[in-house]
Amino acid sequence: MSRRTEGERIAQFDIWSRGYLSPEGDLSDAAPDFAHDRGELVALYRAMLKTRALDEKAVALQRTGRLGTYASSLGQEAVSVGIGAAMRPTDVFLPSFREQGAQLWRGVTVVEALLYWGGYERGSNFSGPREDFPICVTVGAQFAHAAGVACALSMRGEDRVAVAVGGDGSTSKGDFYEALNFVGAWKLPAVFVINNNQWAISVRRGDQTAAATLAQKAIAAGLPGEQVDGCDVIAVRAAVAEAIARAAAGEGGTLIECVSYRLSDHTTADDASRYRDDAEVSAAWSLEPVRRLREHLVAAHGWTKDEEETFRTEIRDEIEAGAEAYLAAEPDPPTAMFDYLYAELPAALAWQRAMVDGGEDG
Amino acid sequence: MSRRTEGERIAQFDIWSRGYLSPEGDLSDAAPDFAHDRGELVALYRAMLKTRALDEKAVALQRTGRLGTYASSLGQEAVSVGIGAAMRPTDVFLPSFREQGAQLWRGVTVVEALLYWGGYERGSNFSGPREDFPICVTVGAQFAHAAGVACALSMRGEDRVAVAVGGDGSTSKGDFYEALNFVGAWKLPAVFVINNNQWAISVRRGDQTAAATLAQKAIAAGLPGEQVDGCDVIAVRAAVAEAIARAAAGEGGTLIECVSYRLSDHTTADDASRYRDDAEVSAAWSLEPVRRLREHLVAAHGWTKDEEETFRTEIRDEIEAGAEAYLAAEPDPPTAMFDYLYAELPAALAWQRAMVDGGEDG
Amino acid sequence: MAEITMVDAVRLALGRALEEDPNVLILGEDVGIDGGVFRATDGLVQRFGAARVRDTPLAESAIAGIAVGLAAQGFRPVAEIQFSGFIYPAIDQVASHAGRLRNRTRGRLTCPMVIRAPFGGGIHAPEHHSESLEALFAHIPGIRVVLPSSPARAYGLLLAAIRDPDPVIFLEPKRIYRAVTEAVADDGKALPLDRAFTLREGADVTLVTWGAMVKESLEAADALAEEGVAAEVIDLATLKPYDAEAVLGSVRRTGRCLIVHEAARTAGFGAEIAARIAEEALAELVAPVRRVTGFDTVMPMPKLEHAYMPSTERILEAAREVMAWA
Amino acid sequence: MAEITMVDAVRLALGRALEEDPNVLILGEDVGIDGGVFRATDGLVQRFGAARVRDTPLAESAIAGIAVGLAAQGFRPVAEIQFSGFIYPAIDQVASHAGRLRNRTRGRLTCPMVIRAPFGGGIHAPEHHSESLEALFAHIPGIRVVLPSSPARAYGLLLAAIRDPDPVIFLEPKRIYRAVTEAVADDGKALPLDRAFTLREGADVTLVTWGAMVKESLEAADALAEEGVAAEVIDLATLKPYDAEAVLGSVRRTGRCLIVHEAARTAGFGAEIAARIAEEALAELVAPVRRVTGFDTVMPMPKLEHAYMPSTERILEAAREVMAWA
Ligand SMILES: Cc1ncc(C[n+]2csc(CCOP(=O)(O)OP(=O)(O)O)c2C)c(N)n1
Ligand SMILES: Cc1ncc(C[n+]2csc(CCOP(=O)(O)OP(=O)(O)O)c2C)c(N)n1
Ligand SMILES: [Mg+2]
Ligand SMILES: [Mg+2]
Repeated sequence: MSRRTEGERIAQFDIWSRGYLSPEGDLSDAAPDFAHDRGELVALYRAMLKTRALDEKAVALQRTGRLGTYASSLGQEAVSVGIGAAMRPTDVFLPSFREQGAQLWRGVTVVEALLYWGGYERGSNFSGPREDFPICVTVGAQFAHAAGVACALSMRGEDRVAVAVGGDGSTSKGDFYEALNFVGAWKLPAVFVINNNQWAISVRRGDQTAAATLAQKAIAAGLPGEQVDGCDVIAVRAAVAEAIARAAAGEGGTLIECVSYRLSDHTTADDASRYRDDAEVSAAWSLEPVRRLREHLVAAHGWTKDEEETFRTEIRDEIEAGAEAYLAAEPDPPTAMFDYLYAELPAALAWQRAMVDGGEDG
Repeated sequence: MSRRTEGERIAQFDIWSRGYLSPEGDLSDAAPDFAHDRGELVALYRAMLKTRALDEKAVALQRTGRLGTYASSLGQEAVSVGIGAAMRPTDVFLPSFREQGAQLWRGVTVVEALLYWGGYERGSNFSGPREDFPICVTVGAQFAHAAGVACALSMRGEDRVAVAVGGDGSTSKGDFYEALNFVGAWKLPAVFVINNNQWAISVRRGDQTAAATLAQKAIAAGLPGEQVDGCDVIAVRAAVAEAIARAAAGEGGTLIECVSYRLSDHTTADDASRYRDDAEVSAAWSLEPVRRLREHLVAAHGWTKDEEETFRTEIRDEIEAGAEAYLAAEPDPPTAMFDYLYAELPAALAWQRAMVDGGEDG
Repeated sequence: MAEITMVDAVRLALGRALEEDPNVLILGEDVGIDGGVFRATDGLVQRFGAARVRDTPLAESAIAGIAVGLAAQGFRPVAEIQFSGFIYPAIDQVASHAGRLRNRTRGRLTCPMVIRAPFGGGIHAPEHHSESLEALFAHIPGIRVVLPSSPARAYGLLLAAIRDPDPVIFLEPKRIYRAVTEAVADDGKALPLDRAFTLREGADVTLVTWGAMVKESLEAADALAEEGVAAEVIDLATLKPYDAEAVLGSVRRTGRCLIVHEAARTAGFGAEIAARIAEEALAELVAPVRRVTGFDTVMPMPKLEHAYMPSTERILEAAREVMAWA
Repeated sequence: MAEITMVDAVRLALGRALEEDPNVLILGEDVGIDGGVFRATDGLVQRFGAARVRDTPLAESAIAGIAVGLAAQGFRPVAEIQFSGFIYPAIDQVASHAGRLRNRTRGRLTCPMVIRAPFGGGIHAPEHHSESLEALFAHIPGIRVVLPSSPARAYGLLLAAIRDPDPVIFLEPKRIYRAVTEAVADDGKALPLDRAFTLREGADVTLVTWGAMVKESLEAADALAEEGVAAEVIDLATLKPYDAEAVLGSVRRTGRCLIVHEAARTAGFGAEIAARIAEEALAELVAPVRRVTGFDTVMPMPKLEHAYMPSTERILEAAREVMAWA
């Protein structure tokens, strides 16, 4: 009779998925208000175009030996831009290495982005979002930082939120889970977004975990988890904004899985043709986020060829200007490697600094 | 209309809890067959008594300066014995530091157990279950080992299963989650059991995670998770045995949360009165596993005072004999610290070994 | 001015830091109501509340990573790892993030955090409770590594570590947590984070050590004095950066040096000291530099622990040997 | 006998090991169809199947821990960590379990596993892709640390590492993965795991190095020869245990020693070598032991990488300096 003597269902969990904008550009009736606002949509569209343009430029620079290894976000612009648009300027962003769309939205400049990928530390000294974290290359570590940032924000009684992003692969890391568990246990104002682009370099999403969705990983931490169409910038923005609002209201964290597709190689150092079929990639092109929003803009908001042209020109100019500034960047002096290591260089290291001072090669 | 344009429930998960033997000793109709077999029940009872007797003896030895720090399993004997009874001799056990009940069942001797806690490495050189892992002191690491063992077993096409145990605290570790995820992704024959004794030293189960159950952490890895009454040895044995059978049949892993209570201090080095109320502990005594099985044996199987006396005497004698053998143990020579470090001691270390050879103090 | 033990001094410094700076906070397993398994945080949650003295879930990597996030936001987290043997999972966050955040962002974000951990053997603890890992951290750029060896130094160095604008690994030699008491004024005075402490002067041989081995080194110096040998004993106290001048200056005077540490010998921090002497004080050496250290073995379980730990006797033997050189 | 690069030699050894011992298996991120990001496992999944060449989820700690479990069961897992900068999360399993399992069980369970990881800088890779962490591992008891520096040594040492009954950390200097080709016979012959390789003999000064810095050290030796200085160049190759006799023997002859490594200087493995010389060959030294190393800084991002890496020029300067001693 008692709970202890009979099998009993003691907990039940649902995972929901949402999307508003179909691959064909049709908007669902359930779409949020902002999705009916031409200005809002145009801003999202522009940001995705700009992200794509930056990626193209960066890849071109890399191919011609003028940039380091680069991770394009081709096909995933809606994830990144949706996050950027959902966040308030006062929130804190903790990106992985494929979220330039959100970084640009939040005020990281094209030059700064290129400087980073060009191999200059100062690319992470953003003039804009000063509290945002730099790109996190070690997969998953950013989630723990986000929990710490969220703890700081909530301890100060601010209604700001920490938003961290990682890939499908990052959900296999202990750091992801430990941090998620802290967010739950301490009810921290943090939103973890997964850009599930189906691949972690050559490892398929299905080989990364047996979990049917990545969103359900939230259940392990007692948090809500949701899946959204990661090629639908409206859905991403709406889901992330709602999660931010809940977190800011003291209701704790959320895990959001954005289902996207990595249309590019993993990075410029990768050759995806070694491990995946062209057919899969071609099929995925029909889902990509930029075209579907354009088609919707054209159909529902009379988006014109002229407007499109103007945008493209403006963006091209902006990216080109950024690229030129990047290419003209002054080198850092070798001593820079000592000058930000500690608040004040310990006397014990002075001789090492002196060794590289003046000389190019120490 | 399409999945992508409407909110949709895409996954649903239930967590079930079971128990067959009530705190009052009443057996549910749903109980498995073995629960009606006097011999089976008596064996489980005896193993729990023996575990409790070992714990008592060990604590007494520690209190009198003749044993090192010791972690009693008082109140959790059903978890450990249930696991031991569910496992087949050929399965591989990977214990935490509080599962002496299962170790004894599987053939680790009282002397070996005491040698380990007395500070002799050779206590982990079990004469019985030669493939079982030694006690894992670093919380959570055993789960990864278990995944590795399970991978080995399945690669050889054997129907054996790796069974690892950890505490409620261990479920917060990245290692627990990473390993669970591997078990799911690789469909490994592994069973992870959580002895949720409500405390991780001074940290309450509720402060460890916001998850309503620990069983639901399985969902993150796409595995079945189940909660059982960890004070009901019948339920523990049944649940673990079923999970082992599934794993052996190639159906993959399971996470089982056993809800128990740590009636003792964390270890002999701990003073739980600093952080928890006596009232909570007293209340928990009404749930403990030994008495409820005894009451059931008396009521349903005519368990007699004589039988009880005989058991207690036999067990006391066995434990005393083990303790005496332990106290008479020969010390290891100091050179032992070199002799099992590598298959063959590298020549570079020969002089270090020579330094401790013969001398007590090097 | 009360006579207090080293663990009392740690607690005193933590309380002081919590009092003087609202951004200081403490986190770790069992640091709250339990007061830490060694009672280093005893009473702090009662004084400063559960928001500033935080019990964490059992997850060392996240503890370190969360400290990074807090520090980047201007807090000064003091994280406790319950025993240094459990610090390995935190190394990634320390090496890849804490030690790099300032450099990586060219000073935009900084990481003023402390990780405290009791370290070392000799208390008959279970496996993994006796490790000495200072050398691992001393190799990692962008951080500091500090090891006190007395109540007064624990107090002053911990205050300095907490106030320091960069990440500090603070390793507490638990074997001597309660070995001696000393009068320590709670005056808020920090000690420098790059100065060694000469505990005893002597012209014949230099003993360089840190942590709990300070005890055996001083005992050895006493015994040597009876043999007519004047040993200088230096507690290095900060390993990263370390006070090479103090060591080199002493060795230049004595011409002889022993380095004593409990950690495994190979690639231990003693090697760094010896290497530095071989680079910069070679001409003044009259005897080989000797290391008296733990063996290159796994730290044995309690029954053989004594055979692993460098003893006063082993130090003495090595000292006599270097004294035999002309 | 084909002329092959070092990464080819790694692949050759892996294929050989998989062929000769059914218990050998490979696991790691992208080691399967992708063949590893450096192609070290290229073609192996096709030859040996996905059960023996296993792509893993992205989780370094579990990769190491699973290798421990496999090894305890008699398999010989060869785990790849994609870049050594991502090995930190695996250190806990290596130090707390792989290196202890045999000792902890008094030989009942053993841990014949290898962790391979490309290490070192100089290829203009992103952050965290250029670390040199050999010193951390060299301090951990119960394991071996091996670093090849040529195709032939990669082949022979990797075979030895895989066949060794204990855990081995095998660090591959990726900067020279494809720098030179060499004729390597696939004869299954292993090299010893505790012998240094004297690459060039010389009576005037000993250069001790390992990994990719072998290249610059040999270049420096060439340049020194033109200046009339005969440098002996020793590739240490195995750091734990290391061939102290080779180093000491050479230094006793030359009286001068430079140690060259890319890792940060402080508490780097160079310190161990210098310390050993100061302990055992002091009398024969005619000049201070010099370390030419990476700085105690975070490895810079690509634009300043060149300023961090020890250059042939820096080695030469140090060599000229020690040659100036009488
Ligand atoms: C801890 C760690 N391990 C390995 C790597 C090498 N690596 C870089 S990206 C990557 C795959 C990441 O996959 P995912 O998380 O899905 O992100 P995506 O690249 O698809 O955006 C790997 C293995 C790394 N950067 N960090
Ligand atoms: C990785 C690690 N961190 C910390 C410790 C110290 N420690 C030992 S037991 C324990 C609590 C474990 O709690 P739980 O997992 O619930 O197991 P229980 O002791 O309750 O059986 C802690 C923090 C440890 N052994 N390992
Ligand atoms: Mg991905
Ligand atoms: Mg517990």
